Amino acid sequence: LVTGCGSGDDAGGGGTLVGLVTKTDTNPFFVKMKEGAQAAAGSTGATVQSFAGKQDGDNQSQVDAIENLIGAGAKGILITPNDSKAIVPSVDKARQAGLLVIALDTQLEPADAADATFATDNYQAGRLIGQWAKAKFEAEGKQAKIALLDLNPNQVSVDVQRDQGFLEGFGVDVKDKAKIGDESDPRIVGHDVTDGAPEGGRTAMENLLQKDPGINLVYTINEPAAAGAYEALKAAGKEKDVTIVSVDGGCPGVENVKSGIIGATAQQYPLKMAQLGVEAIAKFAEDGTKPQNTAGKDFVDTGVTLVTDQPATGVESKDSAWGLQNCWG
Amino acid sequence: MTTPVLQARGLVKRYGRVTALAGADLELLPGEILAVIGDNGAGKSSLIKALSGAVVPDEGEILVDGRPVSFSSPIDARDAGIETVHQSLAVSPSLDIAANLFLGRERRRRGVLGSVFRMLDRNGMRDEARRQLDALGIMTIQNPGQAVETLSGGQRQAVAVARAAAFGSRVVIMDEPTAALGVRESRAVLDLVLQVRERGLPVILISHNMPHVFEVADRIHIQRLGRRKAVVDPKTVSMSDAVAIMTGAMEPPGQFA
Amino acid sequence: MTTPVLQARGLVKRYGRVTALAGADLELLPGEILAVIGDNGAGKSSLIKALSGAVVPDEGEILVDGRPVSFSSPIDARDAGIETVHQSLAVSPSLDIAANLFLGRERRRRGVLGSVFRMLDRNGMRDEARRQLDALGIMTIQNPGQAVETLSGGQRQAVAVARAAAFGSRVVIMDEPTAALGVRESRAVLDLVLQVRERGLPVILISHNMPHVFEVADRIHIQRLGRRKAVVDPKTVSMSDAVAIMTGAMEPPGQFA
Amino acid sequence: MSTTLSQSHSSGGNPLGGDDTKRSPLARLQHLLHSQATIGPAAVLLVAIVVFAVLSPRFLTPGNISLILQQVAVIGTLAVGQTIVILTAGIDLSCGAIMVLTSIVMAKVAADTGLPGLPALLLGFLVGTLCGLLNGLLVTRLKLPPFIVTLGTLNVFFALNLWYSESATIRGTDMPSLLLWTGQTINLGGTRVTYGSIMMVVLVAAMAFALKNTAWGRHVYATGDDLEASRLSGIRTARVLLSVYATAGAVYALAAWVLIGRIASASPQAGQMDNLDSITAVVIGGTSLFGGRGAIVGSLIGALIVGVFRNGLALAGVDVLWQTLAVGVLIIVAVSLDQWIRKVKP
Amino acid sequence: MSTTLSQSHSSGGNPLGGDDTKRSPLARLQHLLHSQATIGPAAVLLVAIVVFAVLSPRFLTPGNISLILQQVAVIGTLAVGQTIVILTAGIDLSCGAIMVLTSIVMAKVAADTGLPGLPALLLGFLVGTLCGLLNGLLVTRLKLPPFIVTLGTLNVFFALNLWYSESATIRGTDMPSLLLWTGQTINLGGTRVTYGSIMMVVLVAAMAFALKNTAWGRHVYATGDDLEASRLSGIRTARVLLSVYATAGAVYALAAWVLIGRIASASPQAGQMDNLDSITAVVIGGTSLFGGRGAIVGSLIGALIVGVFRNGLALAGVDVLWQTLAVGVLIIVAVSLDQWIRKVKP
Ligand SMILES: Nc1ncnc2c1ncn2[C@@H]1O[C@H](COP(=O)(O)OP(=O)(O)OP(=O)(O)O)[C@@H](O)[C@H]1O
Ligand SMILES: Nc1ncnc2c1ncn2[C@@H]1O[C@H](COP(=O)(O)OP(=O)(O)OP(=O)(O)O)[C@@H](O)[C@H]1O
Ligand SMILES: OC[C@H]1O[C@](O)(CO)[C@@H](O)[C@@H]1O
Ligand SMILES: [Mg+2]
Ligand SMILES: [Mg+2]
Repeated sequence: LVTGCGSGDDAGGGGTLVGLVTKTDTNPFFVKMKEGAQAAAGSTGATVQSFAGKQDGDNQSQVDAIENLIGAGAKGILITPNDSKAIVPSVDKARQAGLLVIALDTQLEPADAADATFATDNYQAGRLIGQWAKAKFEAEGKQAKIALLDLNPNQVSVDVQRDQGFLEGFGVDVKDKAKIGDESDPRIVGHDVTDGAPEGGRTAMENLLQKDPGINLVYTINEPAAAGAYEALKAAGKEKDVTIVSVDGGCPGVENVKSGIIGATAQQYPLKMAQLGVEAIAKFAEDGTKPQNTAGKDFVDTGVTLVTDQPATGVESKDSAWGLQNCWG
Repeated sequence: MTTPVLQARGLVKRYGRVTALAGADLELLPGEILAVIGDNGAGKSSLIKALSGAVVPDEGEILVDGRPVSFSSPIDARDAGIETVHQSLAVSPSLDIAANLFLGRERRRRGVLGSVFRMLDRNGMRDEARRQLDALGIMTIQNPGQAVETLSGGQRQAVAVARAAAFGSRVVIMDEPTAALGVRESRAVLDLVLQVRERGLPVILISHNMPHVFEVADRIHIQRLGRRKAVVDPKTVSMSDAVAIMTGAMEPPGQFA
Repeated sequence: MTTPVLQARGLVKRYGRVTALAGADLELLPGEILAVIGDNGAGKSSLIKALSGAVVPDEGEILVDGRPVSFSSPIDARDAGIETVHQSLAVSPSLDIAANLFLGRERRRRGVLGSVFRMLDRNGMRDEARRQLDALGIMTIQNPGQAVETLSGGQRQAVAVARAAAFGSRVVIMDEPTAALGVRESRAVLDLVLQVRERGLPVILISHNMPHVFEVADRIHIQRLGRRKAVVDPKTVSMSDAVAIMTGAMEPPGQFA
Repeated sequence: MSTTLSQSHSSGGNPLGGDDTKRSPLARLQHLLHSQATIGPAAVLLVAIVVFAVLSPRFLTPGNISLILQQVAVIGTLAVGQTIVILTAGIDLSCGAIMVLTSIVMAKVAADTGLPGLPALLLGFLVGTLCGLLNGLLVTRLKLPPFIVTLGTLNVFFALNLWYSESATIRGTDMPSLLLWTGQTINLGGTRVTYGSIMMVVLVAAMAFALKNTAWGRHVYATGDDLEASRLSGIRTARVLLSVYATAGAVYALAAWVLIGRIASASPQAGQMDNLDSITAVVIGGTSLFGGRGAIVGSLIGALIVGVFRNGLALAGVDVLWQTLAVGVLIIVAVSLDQWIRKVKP
Repeated sequence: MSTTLSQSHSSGGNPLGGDDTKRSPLARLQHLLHSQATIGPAAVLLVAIVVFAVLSPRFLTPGNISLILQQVAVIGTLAVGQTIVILTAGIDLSCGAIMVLTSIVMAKVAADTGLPGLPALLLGFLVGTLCGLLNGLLVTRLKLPPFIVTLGTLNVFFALNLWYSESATIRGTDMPSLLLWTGQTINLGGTRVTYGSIMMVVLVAAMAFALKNTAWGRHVYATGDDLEASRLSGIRTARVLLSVYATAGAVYALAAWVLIGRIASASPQAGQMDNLDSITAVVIGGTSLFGGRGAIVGSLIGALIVGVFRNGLALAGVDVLWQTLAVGVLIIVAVSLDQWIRKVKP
């Protein structure tokens, strides 16, 4: 289980040292990412050493990790920032030291603070589930009452992009696109934070339900939060009447889509992010070439697919069987 | 010669660099009041702590009724019938008087409530406490359900003394039981000591108060520099001579009983 | 009639439902040793706590040299020249002897080191402590740089007494200074009390030890149930009468000086 | 200078009886509250409930009350273990870590090896008890302050949790249903209550009984009150402490079971802040951090107070931010009030 | 039954002098270590450094040492405030929250209103000091245990931080450069060291001086040793406590400055674990949680020990998981060792 094997080039055998700094050690998404990086390292002859924040939002541990990686002689760093703004100066430092820094999953602010970003188009991920929900509600002729289960109060880029993307996809005027919660649409019952974890998801859902038991559409930042929200709905006997949408496409999440717990999820590809990341750093170590962004975007889009078993017209999607073949974790 | 009820031979106890006991002996004969006197730091408390299982001596042996014993905790000494009133009192302030009297030997209810649910026999213990306090008649404690922390220093002392007197079946040891007490309260404790002897129990009494010691003691053990310097008879040795031996100003008579 | 150095009139102090002082008076005349005796809980400590600023009485007044004062903290009393040895000792175990002697009145170095950097004059204080301890000559304390926690009970007592004796400029108060002390150590403290009087300072001495009280006191204040029951002259009143008044067994003579 | 003292006081010995006539209404109230130990926290809870009931008509519905019970079930259960530790003048920073570790053990062993529910559960209890025992051994053998011991083991248990779980969540569908049972509901007088909530209440009652009515309970209080005095009084204090930490560990395992039921999965992500939350509940509930004083029921009330505040403020549409602020103020106010009530001498 | 006691002991009064001849080499070592208070933690640090230097050639490079200093600068600075609080037998759970709040105040006031660096900095110090003062007032006036007070204010300050920052990170580019100065480096003998690291070391030296050589320092120790005894000895204990909490608040503001320089931004999410981390440093450094015993230098060493472990293990390629485990074990081992050393009576 010691994922960092050997110690960079000191270890003799190992080639390029690649650092991986994830948000936490406990979200399966990042665990998958670690595995993906490890696998890619195997094929490129690189060595991966991983670090993580103590909890979602912990910036300081990530700063320490970057410095330790610079000190350990890493050639490049892959990072999912806990605080997309506050980490930027440390990233600058690494880049000045000649390392290639690639943001995974969550963009830095500004995005070009990293040499490259391999991520889901989080805005698009949000918009997909928003559009799907809009189509579904219109088809059923239902008036939506929306609960939004966000990440944390820190207005991190993924959090903002998914939330605002969802609302826009649903046809809500989001006002400031960089700010959660400044909307005034009456269909929104409220926002609450979950830390992207089940317990947080459940409590947030319970409290919003108390505020308005008529909630029938729930957006969740990720699938762990969605799992918690579902438990709250089930306990309130409302699981049949409420549609949950989420982002992730992890295997447990897609199973939930299959069994109808989650209406639709936007599947992302962490293994790919990690794999591309390791390969890019290996290439950079070899000949100094840096990865190019996807045309027209300020990041490399690792793709996002809407997974649902209730396809809606005008929104492209795949079914859960496909989702299960492509899921992670 | 009668076998001592409690005997210590060559006890040694070191605390870091300090040697509290440097080969101390002690004999307590049946039915007697043995006073232990000595300067501050002479090792009196250390000696009785060893006898009561509160500390384990580094060397030496302890005999009860002539048989060697080894006390590894206060419970062992208590099981051997030795009850002690420590200088620091050892009561639990937030518990009530009855609870303190029965601490560590609580009674359980009869029947399943006691055997399965392990319920305490509160009322039984309270009544018994009432009886004990009345029998000893030492202090005006009105309610055995009162928390010990609400008692005055003298009353607390009384609770500790009552506990030892009530449960001691072989020896009662008291370490400066009157140090903080007023004249009247001290009198009551001394009467209690005499009363315990009347019941046939021998008592070890540590005190700095010479008039008290000479009033009640049958023999006086003089402790000095961690050892027994002498044992004197209060009827034949004067108070000032005892103090002189204690402080090293005078050598004890060559032979002491 | 001479003005009392320290006087209390009608002091009342309540703790919740307990009335520790129920209108207590006290007069301390210049140059005298005034003993205060009384049962446990009679309010002796409460009385001297009020006199030393440790507690603020609910009612009543305190006069120093005939002028009313109001002590809101021990510092006020100290500034008025009143030094106290409390029953609980009030020393700081982890600090050394010199630091304890000068606690709250530390000396600073001369020059900028003292005025700007506020540096303590360690050596100066240590030498002065050495001098004070020697002058009092009460105990074999070898090194004023020793931490108080490494001292025996008697030695700690000595430090507290030495502090009061050294710094008291108007009154020295001692609350049961010999309670835990051995015969020799008690003797030293009593000698010290006499020595302080020799220096012209009046002393208030609380004690349960009647022989001690009758040996050194000029007058005896008898406290009972939170009040002054009587003031007696040890040369004219017997020990047993004093005790009888104290315990309520006898009424005091109608007039007392 | 002569005085004739009229002896007006009833001579009930010392301490002198004071006169009750001068007491203000406030002081009377203080005395009233003092007569029952947990009445202080209970009063705070009552006031909070009344205020929120007025603020929001939804608050006092049976459904919402059942919800609050569910929300406090994990912390409330942890607080039972935390209380007995604090009663011995200890503190347990590792409670959340033990809970998460045991929840992962229960769930993962069953999911990986197909072990049925009961043995998986028992294994979890064993692990929890052993973790507690380790704390107890370090406290009694090395004589280290409990704060330090549990600060250390907090890290150790959390690392073991990450290692054994491989940082992966175990889904409810992969576990035997017994592990999820605490999340099931039962109809009690028209309201659906989870077995987890009921278990918490039963646990509180059982522990309150044991503390009040058994010799063990007395020894727990005595040990916390004055360790050395208890030892000299013939209490096997090391054994008492060991039993307390081990029992606390078992209680945390129970909390793990409740947690699994609540989130219908076992997540290594859970419980990281629960140590301070459980201490908060205990402290608001009136148990002294210095040991020897307090009651289990108080801790339940303490957990409920926090739960009611969070839920009530959320219902009233107050932002999380102000909920955090309110909890902070609440801690200080509740403990001050309790202190004020306790100041009265009986 | 006669005995003639030969008075073999030198009659140095009591306590009796023990004989030194029987001591084992281990006991001799114990005595040696005992003579210097911080030598225990220092020994642990030295061993750790030697081990890691052997494990990785990169470890003992000037660059890496400067890096470790940087990494511990925030916790090390916080630990200075935490130490003086713990010396008074208190504890400060709110230190991280005060630091974050002041860092946000400094940065946001400057960013929003264009206030220059110096006044913004001073405003931050004012806020930090006031927060500390509030803690002190609650401790001295309401006589609440510091654990409870700071558990409460931790929530309050954190909420204020979220409120004032609107949960948004302030970038370094939007602040006056003075606020970022602590992150600048200076060349010291060929190695680049940040001003933040230097400031921490200077602060440690200054506080160590004040504690050792001023009356205030003595009063801090005495107050922590025995509050009532100190009061009766004529120390204004309430004033000492107030000054300690207020000074600690100012020190946390200094930590905030170091933090801003370190991450070149001010983030409202920072510092949430820093309370336990700073306590860990203090405790490993040999200061007693019961007050009255310990030293500032020890806390710096304590912070360095944790920093060296994390950095060294990372350099050796050990996973964070095992780093966490190591820190847990370290806490227990370091404190046990220290306790063992202190057991010797002088
Ligand atoms: N727990 C301990 N740790 C270290 N030293 C101790 C301890 N207990 C006693 N000592 C030392 O051992 C010596 C003997 O102490 P002891 O308490 O037995 O004396 P004592 O005769 O009872 O004195 P006193 O009359 O003051 O009660 C003293 O020097 C004391 O400081
Ligand atoms: N801080 C306090 N809180 C509550 N009650 C107190 C306090 N201090 C003293 N008392 C009570 O006030 C009464 C008088 O106490 P005080 O200590 O003055 O008596 P004393 O004469 O000094 O007794 P002793 O000879 O035992 O020292 C007692 O009943 C005591 O319990
Ligand atoms: O906690 C938020 C994080 O959770 C994920 O959705 C994975 O579950 C990540 O994409 C995101 O960064
Ligand atoms: Mg003794
Ligand atoms: Mg007194």
